[in-house]
Amino acid sequence: MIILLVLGYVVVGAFELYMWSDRPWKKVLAYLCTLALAVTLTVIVVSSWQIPVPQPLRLLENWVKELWAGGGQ
Amino acid sequence: MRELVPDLQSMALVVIFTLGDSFIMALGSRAGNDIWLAFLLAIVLAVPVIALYARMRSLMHGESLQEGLATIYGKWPSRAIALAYSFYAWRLGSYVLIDLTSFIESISLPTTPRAAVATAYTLLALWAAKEGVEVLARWSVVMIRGVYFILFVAFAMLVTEVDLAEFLPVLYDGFQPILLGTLQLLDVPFLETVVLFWVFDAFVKPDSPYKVFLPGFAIASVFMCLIASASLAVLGAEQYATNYFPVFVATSRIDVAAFLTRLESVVSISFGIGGFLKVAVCLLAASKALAIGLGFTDYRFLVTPVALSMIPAAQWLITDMMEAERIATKVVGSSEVFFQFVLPLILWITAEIRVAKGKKNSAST
Amino acid sequence: MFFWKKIKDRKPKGKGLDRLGTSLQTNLYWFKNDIFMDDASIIYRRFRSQPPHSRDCILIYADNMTNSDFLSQYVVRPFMNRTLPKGASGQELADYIMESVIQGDQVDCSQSFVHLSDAIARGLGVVLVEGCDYGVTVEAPGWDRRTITEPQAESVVRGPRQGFTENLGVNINLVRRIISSPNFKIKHLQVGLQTKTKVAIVYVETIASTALVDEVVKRIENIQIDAILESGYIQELIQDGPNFSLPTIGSTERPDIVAGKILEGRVAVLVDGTPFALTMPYLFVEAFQANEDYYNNWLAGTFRRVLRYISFLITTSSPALYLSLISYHPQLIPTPLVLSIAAARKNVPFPGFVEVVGMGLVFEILREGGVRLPQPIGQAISIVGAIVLGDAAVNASLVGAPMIVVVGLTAISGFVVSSIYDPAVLMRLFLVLMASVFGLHGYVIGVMAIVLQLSSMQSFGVPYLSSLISFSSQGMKDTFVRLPWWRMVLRPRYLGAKNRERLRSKSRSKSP
Amino acid sequence: MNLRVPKIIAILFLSLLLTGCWDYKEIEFLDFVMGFGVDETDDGLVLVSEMVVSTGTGQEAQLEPLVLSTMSRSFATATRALDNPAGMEAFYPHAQVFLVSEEVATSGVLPAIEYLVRGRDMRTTVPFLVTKDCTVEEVFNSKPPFLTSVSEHLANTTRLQSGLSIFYAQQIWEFVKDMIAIGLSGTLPTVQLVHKGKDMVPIVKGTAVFKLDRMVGWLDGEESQIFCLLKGLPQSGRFVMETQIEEERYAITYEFVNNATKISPKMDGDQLSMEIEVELEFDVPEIGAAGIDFHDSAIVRSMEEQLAHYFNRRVRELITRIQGEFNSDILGFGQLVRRKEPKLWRRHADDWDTHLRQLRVNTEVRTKIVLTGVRAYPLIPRR
Repeated sequence: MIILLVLGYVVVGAFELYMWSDRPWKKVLAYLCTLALAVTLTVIVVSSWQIPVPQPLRLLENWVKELWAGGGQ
Repeated sequence: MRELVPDLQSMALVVIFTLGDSFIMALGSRAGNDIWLAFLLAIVLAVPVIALYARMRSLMHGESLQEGLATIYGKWPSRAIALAYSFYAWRLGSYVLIDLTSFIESISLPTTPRAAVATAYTLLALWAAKEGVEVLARWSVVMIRGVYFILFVAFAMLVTEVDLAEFLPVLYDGFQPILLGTLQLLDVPFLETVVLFWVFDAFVKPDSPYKVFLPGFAIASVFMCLIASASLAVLGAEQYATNYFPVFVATSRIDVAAFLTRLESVVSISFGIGGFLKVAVCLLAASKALAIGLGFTDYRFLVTPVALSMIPAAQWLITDMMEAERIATKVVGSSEVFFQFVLPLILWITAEIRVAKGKKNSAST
Repeated sequence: MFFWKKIKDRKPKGKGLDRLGTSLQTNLYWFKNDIFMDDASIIYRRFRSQPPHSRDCILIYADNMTNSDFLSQYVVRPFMNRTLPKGASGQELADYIMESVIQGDQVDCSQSFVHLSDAIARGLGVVLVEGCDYGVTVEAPGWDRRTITEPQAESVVRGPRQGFTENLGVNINLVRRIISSPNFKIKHLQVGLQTKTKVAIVYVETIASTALVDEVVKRIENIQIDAILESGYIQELIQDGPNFSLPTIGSTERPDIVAGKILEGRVAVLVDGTPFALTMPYLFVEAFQANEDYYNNWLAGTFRRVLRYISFLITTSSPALYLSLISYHPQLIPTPLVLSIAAARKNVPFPGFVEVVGMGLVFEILREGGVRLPQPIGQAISIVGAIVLGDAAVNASLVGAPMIVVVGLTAISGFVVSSIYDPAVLMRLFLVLMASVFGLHGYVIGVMAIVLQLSSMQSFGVPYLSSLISFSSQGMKDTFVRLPWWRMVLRPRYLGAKNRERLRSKSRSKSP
Repeated sequence: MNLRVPKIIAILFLSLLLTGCWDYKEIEFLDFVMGFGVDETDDGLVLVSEMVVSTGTGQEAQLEPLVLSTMSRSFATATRALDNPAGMEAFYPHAQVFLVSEEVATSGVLPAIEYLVRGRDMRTTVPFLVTKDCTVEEVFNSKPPFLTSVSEHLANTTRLQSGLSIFYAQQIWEFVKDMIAIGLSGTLPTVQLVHKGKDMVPIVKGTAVFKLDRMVGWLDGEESQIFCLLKGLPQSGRFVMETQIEEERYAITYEFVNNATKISPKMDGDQLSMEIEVELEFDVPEIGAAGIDFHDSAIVRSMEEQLAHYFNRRVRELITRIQGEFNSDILGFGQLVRRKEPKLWRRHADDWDTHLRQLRVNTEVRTKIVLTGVRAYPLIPRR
């Protein structure tokens, strides 16, 4: 299933790149990076790895919670 | 390539976006039966913040979003800001997507895989985002009539079921619940408008941003207030707060001559329309901001991968309906405060200073 | 086809075939034995001019394409009664012939074999004179024309009963008779390397925007095609968004419609050889407007128009809605109805999806079969359709009776908006597919996709949904409703007309 | 150029999606439940449902009711367990009536209605009734005189509420709303079986009084009428009252034309009392052979006074029962106090039951005869 999905992404990516009129390397790189992100997420979800969602703003959240004691969830 | 959208069309986009998928959730449920007060307070509080977004856009008038940001904040800071908001829009889009799919799953299609529904909506959003904001705005103008017609008819038929006494006693538990309800409302549907900041390329006139954002927001929020209050008056505060989709349940009470019944499915259609537009706008904003952040002038080539990443992200960020509801009706979230209020405030102050300085410089030279 | 090739092949072969020579004999030889070889329909009429200095002349024309009475009366007879100037030759002689001999309206001369043979093929007469290296062409149209009749496909109860014919000149005159103003302008173009079809672009100079006219001219001039047999060729070659079947250029057989459209600021294109005129830009709402809306009482017109919108919704949506209701949301059907549908479908062997798609297909086949058949057989087809496929299919439990109702409803409402019948069929199919996967939600997704497609379309720079997406009262007045004429003071804004005022607001007279 | 890409991708993906029709079901494989109910819940729950069986197709289709019952641990499993005897998927959204038996009601209806509120495929705009002196199964097996389906019969009967005035019709959601509201208790109409020839016929009459989710008592048809009046439901029913006309008593029939009720809490110092004002307007369709000339205003006034007295007495009787016997706030006094006097409610919220018992209730009934059919004079047979 994972392989199929990844293959699907590859096909879509290749197809889109093929349709571009010009391919400056910067654009291609950006495109491939974002596509790689999509593939990674798909693999995470489909293979049910329990990877926690990163919370970069946890500190701020704690601070807000303290300010709104009882107000948070 | 700058896309100019007539003000009224942009306004329709703002209205549907603000209404979005949220109106079907138990908005402001913390306020109990004082929900209308919470709504009024939230609207009053949200207007200055939205005016702030509009002010920033109007400072950039005459330039596209990318150029405007660069002239005010410089090249690298503007890119960093854009990347941050790209993340925010992407995450918001994923949340909306999961709301949409969980709603459909729990109401009518229990065995259809969530990913299938999400994929269908995302593909449409992908196409819409590639067409650009001009087409989306036109689309909203066509759809807004349908959405309003449906909701208006549905709620007109609910009038017989409405019991205004449900709003009594006013302020039984004091101000705290209202404040909590207000924060709920500010956080989730109201200040998400910040995403729209990244969608429009340019505006027709310098005061267009005000004309687009403020009336659009006002129409949608007042309408939402009416919907929520009517639902509460039908269901009672207890039922309103304890159902996932109180508006849906309220409209299921419609029974006109035992023939015009089961209108809740029709209401869920307008929910689907609003939800789709929100996904599409978030996708557009995320790709546009990402393109600006990476220094490209054209955003269209990034739409496909961003859209494809939203489908798994939706299921990664939230795995169940309870979580989806918690996020849609939570009191306040740190990242939301940061992106909706703190960062715009900082940006606005900086922008005012820079623009004032720039004017002084150009006046002296 | 091979005729054209031949001239092309011959062309580089020395001077002989490029231009006419002075020897009548040689010229005739090339016509007879090369260009029109084996073509029995070409008539070569020899005669001599009045002596002294009588010269050999020859009139060449295609049989049945020219009016031979006219030619003998006004071309051959003056020649015979006149003496041609003695030493004259070449241009001088040709001018003399055109000015003093031939009594026709449209006379021209040419030196080129290609031009002359084209002229003969188009039905002109060509006169060659001994010692003259010019040929003189005379227009003497003589083929049978259809009389001006009311177009069958667009007949009206109230309104003019004129329709376009296959003749460009007649068609232009039909429009010009309605708009008798010097501001009515015509631009002539020629399209088609082989057919050399005459195309006329007509518009009102003081109303239509110049950019629009230029754009139309540019697009038509860009066409490089060998043949234009019908205005449909041009339509497809110049319209925007050719991949989606919704028309972005309108076509009509009625001069009053063309006049109405160009008076709103549009441009019309008339093509020789077809009664179908094109109007552009063409917007989505125009499929729901009919000329009779404007001739009848405005309330009646509004009612008809709303009816057309509703019919469009029904014809595109009803099978999809039916399918999603019976297969996904039976709770939405009123209880007595759901029981009877379930009972009706009890012994039907096909799943609902197959039934919906299959019956839709059967109906389209019936329609396609009926359209092209002569009327007596057409009736037989409809009997087969009605009895065999309707009643018998239900009795044999091949389809449920409710399905027949849905198909019938779909078909009839489809005919109400006949100008977008085919796109409506495609939309219907798309919606059925979507509904079969996600039920009502799929239907909504489908509708959103269709609206997205419509919003992204343009016709000559004007958004396809223009008047639908306008909020202003002037923009809406001719969209869902047809307001009385005294309310429609201005022309639609989206067409960018130069002069927007349509009537003075005092035009309405009231009894005191 | 670039725009064609998403369309192509969209079409490709959609065609992939088309291969799955997950929730697709055929309408003819559904088994439409017309009405259902719960019989007992002691060690499991018995779900009884009335379904329709269609025989013949097309125009010859006949619909026959069929009653099935199943026992299961919970309501949700029971609804699915019915698929097995039925051989088709039971489909509930078209149910027209929901019944619970007396035993279920006395032991608590919560297990029986929880799934109705929570479940996806349930509708709550369905009349909800309690069976009295019979089981749900017996009700579904009875023979209504006109309609073949008992559910349809009961659903139609509940719609006649305002004319019959002997029960207070409730849909599931209304009952649930009352049940979970603060300071209010629910009631349900009751269905009974009566003999009609050799068949049993279900009739709807009377009201079951609930406290929390348990039934605590019954109101008969006449009490239900007063209850409907106090609830402010528009009435158009008829009743006979022995009326004193100049030394003689006659059985005179009255018909409701208009009715309005106002219940308001009143603070008298620290003392709370409820004020009930009932305004009634009547038509007199039959005067029981009494020779009344309605132009005589004295007679009319005396009739109105007797009516007011009669209703006042009946209202007081009902309120005494509610306060004493049931001690259940079915008229929503608590809710009113909470809405109008929130300060007082805050003090009494916890011991409202005892307060309800001692609550002073003042009643005032105003009556008026506004119509006397189409004539004012009596029919007098003459020699």
